[in-house]
Parts: sequence; structure tokens; C-alpha cells
Amino acid sequence: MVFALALVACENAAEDTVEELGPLDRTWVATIARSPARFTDAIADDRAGWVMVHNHDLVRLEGNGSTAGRRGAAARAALHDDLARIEAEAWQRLGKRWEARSGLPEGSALPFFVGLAAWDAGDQETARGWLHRASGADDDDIRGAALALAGTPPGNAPSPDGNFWLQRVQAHIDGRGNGDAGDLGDGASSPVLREHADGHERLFHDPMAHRTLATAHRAAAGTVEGLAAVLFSPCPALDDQGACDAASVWQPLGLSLEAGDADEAEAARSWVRALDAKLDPWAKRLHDEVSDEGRELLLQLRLVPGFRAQVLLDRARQALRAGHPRQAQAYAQLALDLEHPREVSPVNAPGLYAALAEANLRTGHTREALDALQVLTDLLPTVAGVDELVGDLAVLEGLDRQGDSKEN
Amino acid sequence: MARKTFAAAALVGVALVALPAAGQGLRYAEDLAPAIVNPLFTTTMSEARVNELLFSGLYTDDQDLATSPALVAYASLADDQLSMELSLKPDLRWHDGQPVTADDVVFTIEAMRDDDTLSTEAGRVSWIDEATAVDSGTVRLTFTTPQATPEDKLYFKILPRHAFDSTTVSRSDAFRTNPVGSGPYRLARFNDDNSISFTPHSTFDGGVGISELVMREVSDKNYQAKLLLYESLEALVRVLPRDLAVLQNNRKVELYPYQTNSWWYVGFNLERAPFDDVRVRSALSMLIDVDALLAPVGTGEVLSGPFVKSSPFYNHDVPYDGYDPGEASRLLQEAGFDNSSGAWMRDGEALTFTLNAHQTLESSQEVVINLQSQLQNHGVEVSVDFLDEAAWKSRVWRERDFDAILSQWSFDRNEDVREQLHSDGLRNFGGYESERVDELLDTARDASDPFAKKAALRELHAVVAQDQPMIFLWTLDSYAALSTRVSDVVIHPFYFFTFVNQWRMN
Amino acid sequence: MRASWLALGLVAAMWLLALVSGYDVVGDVDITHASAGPSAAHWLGTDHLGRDVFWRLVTGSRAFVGPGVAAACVALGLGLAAGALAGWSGGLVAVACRYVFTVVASVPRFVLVLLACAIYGNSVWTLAVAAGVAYAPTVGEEVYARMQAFRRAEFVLAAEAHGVHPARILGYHLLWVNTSRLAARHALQLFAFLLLVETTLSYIGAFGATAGFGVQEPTPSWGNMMGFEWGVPDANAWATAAPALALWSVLVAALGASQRLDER
Amino acid sequence: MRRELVLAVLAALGAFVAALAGVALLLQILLASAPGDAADLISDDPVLRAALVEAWRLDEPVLSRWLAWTVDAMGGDLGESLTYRPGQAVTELVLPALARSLVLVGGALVLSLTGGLGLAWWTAGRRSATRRLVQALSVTPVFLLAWLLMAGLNEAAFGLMEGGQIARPAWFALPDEDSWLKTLLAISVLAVGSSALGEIHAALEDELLRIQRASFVEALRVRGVALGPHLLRALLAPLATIAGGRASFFVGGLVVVETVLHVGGLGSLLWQACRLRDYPLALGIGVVAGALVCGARLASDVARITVDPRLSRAP
Repeated sequence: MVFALALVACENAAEDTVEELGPLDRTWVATIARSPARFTDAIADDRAGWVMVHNHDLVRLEGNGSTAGRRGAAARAALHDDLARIEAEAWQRLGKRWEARSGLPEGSALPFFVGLAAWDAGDQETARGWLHRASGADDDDIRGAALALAGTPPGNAPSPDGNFWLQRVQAHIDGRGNGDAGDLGDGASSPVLREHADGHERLFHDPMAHRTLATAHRAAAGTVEGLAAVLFSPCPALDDQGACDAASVWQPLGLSLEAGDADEAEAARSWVRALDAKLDPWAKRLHDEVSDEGRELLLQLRLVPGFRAQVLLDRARQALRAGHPRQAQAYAQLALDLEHPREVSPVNAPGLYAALAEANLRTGHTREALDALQVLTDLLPTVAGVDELVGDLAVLEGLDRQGDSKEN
Repeated sequence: MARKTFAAAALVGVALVALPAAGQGLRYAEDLAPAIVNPLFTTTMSEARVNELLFSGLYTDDQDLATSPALVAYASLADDQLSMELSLKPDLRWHDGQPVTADDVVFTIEAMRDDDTLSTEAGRVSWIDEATAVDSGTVRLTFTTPQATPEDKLYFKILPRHAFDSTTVSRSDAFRTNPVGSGPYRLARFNDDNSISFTPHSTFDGGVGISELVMREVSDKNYQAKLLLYESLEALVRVLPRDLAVLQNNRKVELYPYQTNSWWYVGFNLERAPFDDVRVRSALSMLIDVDALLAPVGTGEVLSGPFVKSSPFYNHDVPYDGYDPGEASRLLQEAGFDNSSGAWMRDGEALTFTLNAHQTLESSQEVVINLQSQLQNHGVEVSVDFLDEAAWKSRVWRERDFDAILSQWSFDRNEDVREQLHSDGLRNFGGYESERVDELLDTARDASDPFAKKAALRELHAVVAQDQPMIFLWTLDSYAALSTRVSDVVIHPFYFFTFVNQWRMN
Repeated sequence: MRASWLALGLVAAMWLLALVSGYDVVGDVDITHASAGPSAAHWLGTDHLGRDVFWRLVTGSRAFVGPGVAAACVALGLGLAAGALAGWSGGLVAVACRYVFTVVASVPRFVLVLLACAIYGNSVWTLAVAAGVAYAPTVGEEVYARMQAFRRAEFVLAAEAHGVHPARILGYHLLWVNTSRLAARHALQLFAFLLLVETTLSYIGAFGATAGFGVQEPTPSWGNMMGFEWGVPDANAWATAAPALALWSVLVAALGASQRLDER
Repeated sequence: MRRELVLAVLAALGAFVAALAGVALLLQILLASAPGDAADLISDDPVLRAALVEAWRLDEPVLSRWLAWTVDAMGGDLGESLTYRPGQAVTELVLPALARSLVLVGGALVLSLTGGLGLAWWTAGRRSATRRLVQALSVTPVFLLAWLLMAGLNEAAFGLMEGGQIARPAWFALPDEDSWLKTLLAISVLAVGSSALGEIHAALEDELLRIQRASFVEALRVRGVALGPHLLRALLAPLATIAGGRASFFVGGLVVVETVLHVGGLGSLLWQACRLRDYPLALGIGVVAGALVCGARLASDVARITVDPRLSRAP
């Protein structure tokens, strides 16, 4: 039923000529649909691993040394990068909002963590401000660490001198250097500090963990070459040198690769509409032209929807880098396969949920960011810390508001 | 003469041909037309959405969901945080052309607080001690306790004093069919097919993009999606989960996430035996296979407490008591029931109850039939009574005259369950009373540390899951669907139409 | 025409089957077999809650057979009594009776039935009585016309002269001999009318904003069976087609049979 | 002769008024016989309740209530809606609905009579299977017919639109756009469904056969005169009778057609009024529906009297 409707939708799209859609035939989707043997070759070394890559089953790929495993590690690294950015953003927002609302809680380690997050994200200016405010912390180690870090440029560890926090910073920097996170990832899943306030506890997770995890996974990823490098990826095709060559596919189709100046969701939406106007008739044609085996691949592996989602995720990340969270939000929303809206699937990559979470967070939709993070929390225990942090922010933002509830 | 007749006939012909043109309006579907257009008595989402079109508050959300002034030009908070002065924007007009003044603001607050008004929104102004009009454009509010950011609470819609006789407003007041507001749209007319037409408010601050809005009542949810594909509608406010897959593959339609904080429940009347016994309530919840109930409705997530799973307040440590007829039998026996005859009996009385549901709750029929079936197969007789709007309001909201209800709560991003679970909450239909829960709700309300609020509400989740005043069912995947002919769409996650004035039609 | 009686016989058999089958209307839900096509286990497949369409169709006959008979009794009872009274006594009584006939007949039957359901509550028995009352004037007028024609007929006068009790003349010679066929025809027509009204109300009453009348789920009626499945994606076609076809066949049969009575 | 005619018309008019008054009383009795207090049924809101008791004179006996209501009604005041459009005058709601419903009922009368006549003309004396076929089709309930036609037309048009064969028709999609097609559909469904066409066809055919066997027709036939106009003229009186009787049927059918096809007429208004227990509105509509039926009967009587003056002598 769904598929039939999709086909109907394809039929209605503008009927482009074969030549106009030609560039799309250079994509990896067309390549493996037309010659399934090449696909079989590319995944020969670890079929099971490639199934996991296709399903975005990043957890089970961990520690796998095959090409599939390395592709998984690369995706995992990108995911931790996303999470590190979300975390940094959330710490800043939490600190600022708390201070503006009622002043920072007395004696708390909160400003230290906000500062540490900024320091690790490379924003020394901001970091210094927060670390100075941490000088009122009750905990001696925190005070000491804050003082030491305030005077150290990001990326360099001050001498630990028995200070618990500085030791930890040192461990992170060492781990990043040798590509081994050790058990530092635990700081992302369970709190590194339980601070007692009157009647309740404040739990803080390690703000440096995701960046370390990203480095470690990136080290495991290495480089993959040939078709295996682009399979199930947003990169449509490789050039002669083996580098990703997106421009030669998209530009002839009139799809700009620039993010544009203004952060408007509508710009992203019209880009996606333009993409679909090309992709739909092409997919239909491809479906009709290829061999039975190729068609089987196209349908079973949902290659076109998967590729489309990857392209949009790539656009979303690009928009986030360019400071356009509203565009990113639109891209990510349009990429999501709503048949399984709360789970990772061949179309819904974990990165998609991370992009959605970051875009939502940066457009003030903190509560909605949690919806996206929830999916990742079910997947990876290390997301728990980010989830709690964004949750704290959402709660803080709602403290003075009155809830509204209605029926239906 | 003949020529004249011909000309007249031609004119009539032209008029007939010109009539059906749909125009550049946006038509959106609701399951049920709002029964009442009056912000003082708004209880359903469809009414809240219409309010958003017709009325303005002092403050509203901007696109980043931060508080921003709507009717207010500027405000100043006293140093002691116990009072504030609000200056209204100049030249604001009601839909009928009258100026919006400080008197209107004072009137609205007084009307909400008026005990005889019986407003369902009275709680929104309980923190205001006194409201006075300093001059026609300035209001002075004093508070009962210091308020750090009072503007966060000044979202309620302002009503025109001149449209009412006194601050005692009746539900049946003529205002409900002839509302006057200051929002982006004015109510043009109620049409015969139960649809409502809205036209732009000509002097709305910032202008309005779409020249006509029509709210259409399409009670058959299956038909809504079809109408959208037929392009006979431009927007579906909430798509049935089972239609999502079809709609996302249609390039004339785009889906927008909307309204994610809502959950379904079966609520018990705790003042009636045998629901006063927690063992009976727990047993009933274990006799229900919630996944099977959910299947015909679509995809969603099963819940163990009064928050959706992604909520910061959801307590993931609370175990989910799923379908477990064995344990249920044990509990029922413990509570004095016996099912030797095939039906659960106690002191000669069978365990039966009537389940009430609102007629237009989407897919409620499937859920209710299914539930009835499941419970009957476990020896519990359930009769079902679907209530229309008026009966629902009177029997559930006012009289609390029911055994059990099936319904759905939608929350804004604050997920404030106080009204639902506090012993004096206005929406605590079942009469649930727990000292600990009241304490926790107070802690949550007064908290100035997010960690404190989070901890309190997570504990509340655990307590409520133990007490089972209701069976928490699920949260559904909620999306709105809009035609791609509508552009610049930004949807407020709760009120939907907050940014409607910026939408455009191509 | 034999087909008509056969079809009506089938309905009667269905109704009997529904009475003795013990089909569990409430407990039949089975989500794992939703919207299945016809099979040995489910002869007409299942609806989108996995309920057996065949058995719901059979059970659906209970929504109109009993009430149909009741409605016929009400209409014939009232119509025959009032018609005979008016025809026998004539004069002011006749004028009064015929005035009442006119007044009741002036409210469209469907409107009267709907109003009755709104006022006395929604049940098939309210519906049956209302339909019977609404139909009674038609019977009454016809009976009145016959009575009038025969009142001064020779065989009546002869019977009177023979000292036959007036009640026997009225009851046997006039009503039984002359109106039994008329009564049977009207009974069939009223049965069809009740089926029509019941399914219509139940169909329209199956949707949210028009809900509230007719047979309500989970009790099956051929009308609400159609309403419940209408528009469900990937539904079992028989879940709507079967009640529609059954409804149509019974209506054709009832009207065919009633015409047969008319012709002979 | 002339005098007799006038008297007969006056008598018909008197019967009309009497019947209408009776209808109002009947409906009042019906409402008064409701279990419990009428106000209880509608609302638990004490304010609304008090207003109801007053507006409805619930503290007075039925007969005086009826009298008061009749006096108001004669002045054009049918009271105010309670729950559907609270406070709005019933007449304001009923009149525009009446206009729309009249189109449907009138159209259905014209269509079913001409259709029935044409069919009867064609099938009379042939005893063909056509009569059976017409009856079998026409027996389909109005709601089923409306639903099948609507879904069929929508799907067909949508298929053609998607295929690019046609532009979007103005009536698309049924039943949500007001258009000539929807009105036509409503009229046709009303004229055909629930046995309307079948019964009219059968009655006219029988009538036609009877006339054809009549002696004056024999005489005309012997004289070799064209029979058509004479037969038609002879059919006018039966036609008027059938039309008068059918009006009630069509007004009842409005409830279904208008609800299914979303026509804002008397029928759908009545459905909503009944659903929401808006008794003043329901009563108003009931009386207007009664007036329609009585009016049709009156018109049919007058028409018959004019067509066939012999009838004016009969009571």
C-alpha cells in the first residue's frame, strides 16, 4: 500500500528527461543496483558486519576490525562529535539561564562544569569566565581544578598534583592522544559528581567524555577505500582520486551545496522538494531498468530512501555547522522515516536523531530535543548523561511557567 | 426586455460558476468543532487552537519558544519582585474596532478569579494578588509571593470587557458564539456544515499572511487523510499514526512533529467501590494487554506513569507492570473476590463497571471494544457509554459521576500534572488523594532548582505507579500534516497556531 | 418470488442461529488476526479488530428481526384497532381517528423515529415502537377504507339480521377475512422499513460527530458494521460488502414478497 | 361549480391548518412525555437549567405550553436554540436550511415523477424484467446509495486527476465542496433510493394500465386519435396524489441524505438537534417538516381539484 502510493507519487513528479537525471546514475545506489556483483564483492569480507552498517547497528559493530567495522566506527565517531556539541551547548544554556534566573546556586560545582565544557569545546574566553565563578565552590578539588584550568589553553592539561578533576582531564587528553578511551566513557553514562543540596542531589556527568569517545572511535575507523567507503553513505560517488565528489552529482541537477545566508526552514524545505523532484522519477526509472536482482536490492535494502535520508542528514549537519539550526531542523524532520519514528532503522540513522536533538536545542525546543535523545538513550548508555543534562535544562526553562493541559 | 432577462440569467450563471472557488484559504480539519469559544472554559485542544487564532495574551512564545511580549509594549518589575507595571502597545484594537485597554486586562483576571464563573483556568491567576488599571494603557499587578519572571505566567488570553455584563461569566454566555478577540483572526461565521470561517484581523500587529482560514469538522478520522490527499484540506492537525507512512510518501504533503506530550489513560473513580482498593486497580491494569490495545491505533510507546518516556520526569526505574493475569488473580483474591463462577464476585456482587469515553476521541471505539473484550475474557464485565460533549463536561468534569473513563491528556512542554493528581486539582476527576503526591507536587511547583523538581516528580511517578489511580496506556506519535502549498509554516508544539500570522499560501 | 420467501426464511434462520449460537459479541476481538480475508476459520474473514464477520453478520440480524416483528405488531395493532373503530362506528369517531392519522402521518416517519430516539433514549425497542406508531396511520387508513366499503355490504347486513354478534362480524367477517392479506403486506413493508431505519441510524451513528443513534458497538448491526470498517486502510472487503449485500437482499426480498401479496 | 371549487380549496386549507396544529401538539406531547424533566436531560448547569425552565414554561401544563408556543409560532417566533447554537433564534437557523432542503425535496419530486413516468410509459403492458430491475436497484437504502456514488465518483475523479487526464473539477471532493453535482447527487439519491423510484414507477405503471383499459381510451383508439396527450391528462390526478404522498417520504429521507452528503439543510440540522438534545430546535424543525408534508398534501389536493373538478364534490 505504502509502496504503491510512493510509486504514484513518483509518477506525478515532473518528468525529467533521461539526460537531466544522468548525474544520479553515478551514485553508489545506481552502481550497485545495476551491477549487484560489485555490491557482493564490496561486502564480501564481512557480510554480517555490513548488515549492521546498513541497519545502523553501531553498538554491535564496536570492536569489529573489518571494513564494515571501520565504517561503523566512523559513524560512531561522528555521533559522539554530535553529542559533544549538544552537551557543550546545553551546559552553556544551563549556566546562563540559571544565573539569569536566580543566580547560581551557592557553593555548587555547576559553574565548574559549565566552564570545563566550554574549555573542552575550545572556547577559552567563555571557559575562563565560568571557571572564575567556580572559585566559590565548596569542594577544594573543584576550586583548584577551576583555577588551574582557567589559566591553561584548551587542549593542554595542567599538572594534576593529586587533584581528582585535573587527573581526569589529563586522562582524557592522554586518551585522545593514543586513541584509547579506556573506561572514560563511563563518565557519560553515570554521574562523576553527586552534589548534595538541601533535600536533593545534583548529578553531574563528565562533559569531556564524548569528545574522547569520538577520538577513540575515529582512531579505530582509519580510512576505507573504494565502493565500501561510500556504500550507505551520503557521499554519492567518488572521483578519480578516491575522494568524495558530491558536487558533480548535485550541481548539474541544480541543487546548490551552499547552506545559504539566512536561517529559514523554508529554504531547507524547498531544497528537499527540489531533491525529491529529481530523486523520485529517477528512482522509478532505475527500478524499471535494473535486473531482478538489482531490483531486489533496491527494495529490500530500501536503498533510495536510505540514501535520501543520509543526504539530508549530511545537509542538516552542514546547516548546524553554518549556524542554521532551523534549516537543520527542517532537514532532519524531512529525513525521518515515520513508519518507525522512534527507532534506529536503515533509514533512520542515529545521527539523524542527534542532528534533530541539536537543532531543537539550538532553536529553543529543549523539550523536543529530549524526544530525539530518548531514541539514542535506548541505543547507547553513554547518551544518558547528555539526556539528563538537556532534561535539566528543559526543567530549568520551565520553572516559572505554568503548565497547560487539555483533553485530546 | 428579452435582453434584460438574458443579462440577468448570464449574471446568475456567472455567480453560480464563480461560487465554488475555494480561494486562497487554508482549511484545517478537527475531529469535533469546538463546543465553546471562550478562553475561560477551554478544556480541549481543538478549543485551545481556535483560541490561539482569535485571542492574544499579554505575552506569548516566539519562534525559539522564549517569552516575548504580545499585547505588552514594555514592562517593569519592582525590585522586591512583588509587583510589576505593564504598558500595553498603543493602537491595539479588538475585532469590533474598540481599543484594547488596561481595563480589559483587569477584567480578564477578575473574571478568571470570580468564583461564580467556574473557570477551568482559575489556577492561572492565583498568584496575582491584585490587578489595577493605572491608566487606559497601563496595568499594575501585585503578587502574593516574589516572582522572578512573572511574564512567563502571563500567557492567558485577554478578553474584552465591553462584551460582558459582569465578571461572572456563564458558560452559556452569548460570547461563545459571537467571540471578540484581538488575535490574528476574527471569527467570520459559523457555517451550516459545522465549519467555522476566520478572516484576518485587519489591524493585527505585524499583519496576517493567509486571507481565510476554515476549521472543518471531519469526524471520520480515516477520511481526514483522504481529504488531504484529495487537496480538499490544507492541514490535518493530528494525523492518525497508521496514516503516517502513507502521508510521508506523498510529495504534496509535509509532516511536522506536533504535540508530543500526551498520553492516554483509563481513569478510575476512586470514590466508588471497588476502585477504592488499589489491589483491584492494579489487577485490572494487569488484565489488560496494552500492546494489543495499541495495535489497531498505530505506533506509540507504552507508559508506566503520568509522563511520556522522553520526559525529564519519567522515572525509568519504575518497573512496567505488563499483562499478567496470574498476578491479577492473586490480587483480586486478596481483595476478596472469587471467580469460581467464571466472573469475579465479592459478597454476591460481580466486578463490573461502566467505561465512559468521549465520542470523538480518535480511535477510542477500537480501544474501548478491545478493552471490553479483554476484560470480559478475564471475567470482568464492562459496559461502555460514549458521551457527547455536553454529557462529558457535566458528568466527568462537574459531577464526577462515572466508574471509569478512557481519555487523553495533552500537556505543554512543562508537563505539569498538578491539576490531574493533586488532591484539589481541577482535573483530578477520579478523586485521587495522596499526601505524599501533594507534597511532591508542592515541592515541584516551588522548586527553584531543576534538580529538585526533577527528583520530586520522578518520585511522584513511582508513587503514582504504585497507587494506580489510573491505568497509564501510551503516548502516540503525533504529527501534523500540511499541504506543501502552505509555506513558512512554523508550528507551536502545543498551541499549534501561535505563529499562524506568518504562514503563507502559494 | 419463491426466492423472496427463501431469503426471508434465511433471515429467520440467521436469527435463530444468532439466538442459539452463543457467539460472544464482546469477547471476539483478536488483534493478531485483524482484517484477514475469508478462510475456513472465518468464512467471511475478519474486521480490523479481528472479529469474525460471518458471526457478526448473523448476530446483526438480532438488531432488526425482533424489533421488526415488534414494530409490525404495534403498527398493526394500532392501525387495525383504530381503522376498524373508525370504519365501524363512523361519524365523529371516524373524523377524530382520521384526524389523528393525518397528524401522525404529517410528521415524516424518519423524523418521528429520530425524535423518539432523542427523547426516550437510543434503543432498538424505542425505534421499533416509534416506527410502528409512525406506520400505523397507513394501516389505519386502509383498514378504514375497507371497513367503510363493507360496513353496509349485504353480507354484513345479512349477518346482523341473523343475529351474529357484532364483535364476531367485525373480528371475523370484516377484519380476518378482508384485511389479513393487507395486514401481512404491511407487516412485511414495515419490517423492511424498520430494517432500513435501523441500519441507517446505526451506520450514521458509527461516526464521531454524528454518533449517538442506532445500535452501538460492540453489538453488531449491519449498519454499524459498514460504518466501522469504512475507510480503514487495507481492510477486508467482505467486512463492508457482506452486510451491504445482506441488507440489500433482504430489502429486495421483503418488498418482493409484499408485492406478491398485493398481486394475488 | 366555481363556488364548489373554492369551497373545496378552502376545506383543504382548513385541513392543512388543523393538521399543522395537531403536529405541533403531538410533538409537544412527545417532548413532555420524556422520562424525567426535559431540563434534566439537557444540562446540570443550574444557570442554564433555570433559563430552560423559564424559556420552556416547563412549570406549565402541556396544553398551555402548546398554546403559548403556537401563538409565538404564528408571530414567527419558534424560540431559541439551546445547545446547538445557544441563544440563536430557531427561525434564523431553520429558514436557510429550509431553502436548501426545499431544493432537494422539490428536485427529488420532479426527478422521481418524471423518471417514474418515463419508465412507466416505456414498460407499461410489457411486463418486462425492467420493472423488477428498477425495483431491485431502487430498493438500495439512501445512505448506501449516497455512500457508493460518493466514494465511486471521488476515486474515479482522483484517478483521472492523478493521471493528468482531467483538471480538478470544482465539485471535488465530495461531499465537502458545495456544487451542482452534490445537489444533483443528493436529489438523485433521494429520488431513487429506499424504493422511491421503484414504488412510483410501479404505481404509475398500474395507473397507466388501468387508464389504457378504460372505456374512453378504447373509444379514442377506435377513432384513431393520438393517445399520448389524453393518457397524460388522465394521469395528472394520480400524479398529484403520488406527489402529495411522496413528499413526506422525501422529507424523512433528507435526514439521511443531508447527513451523509454534508448538506446544511433541515435534515442534518435535525440530526444535530436530536444528538445534542436541542429540543426547541428539534421541535421547530419537526413542525416545519410537518408543514412541508401538509403543504405538499394541500398542493396535491388543490391540484387534483383543479385537474378533476368532480373530486371537489367528494369530501
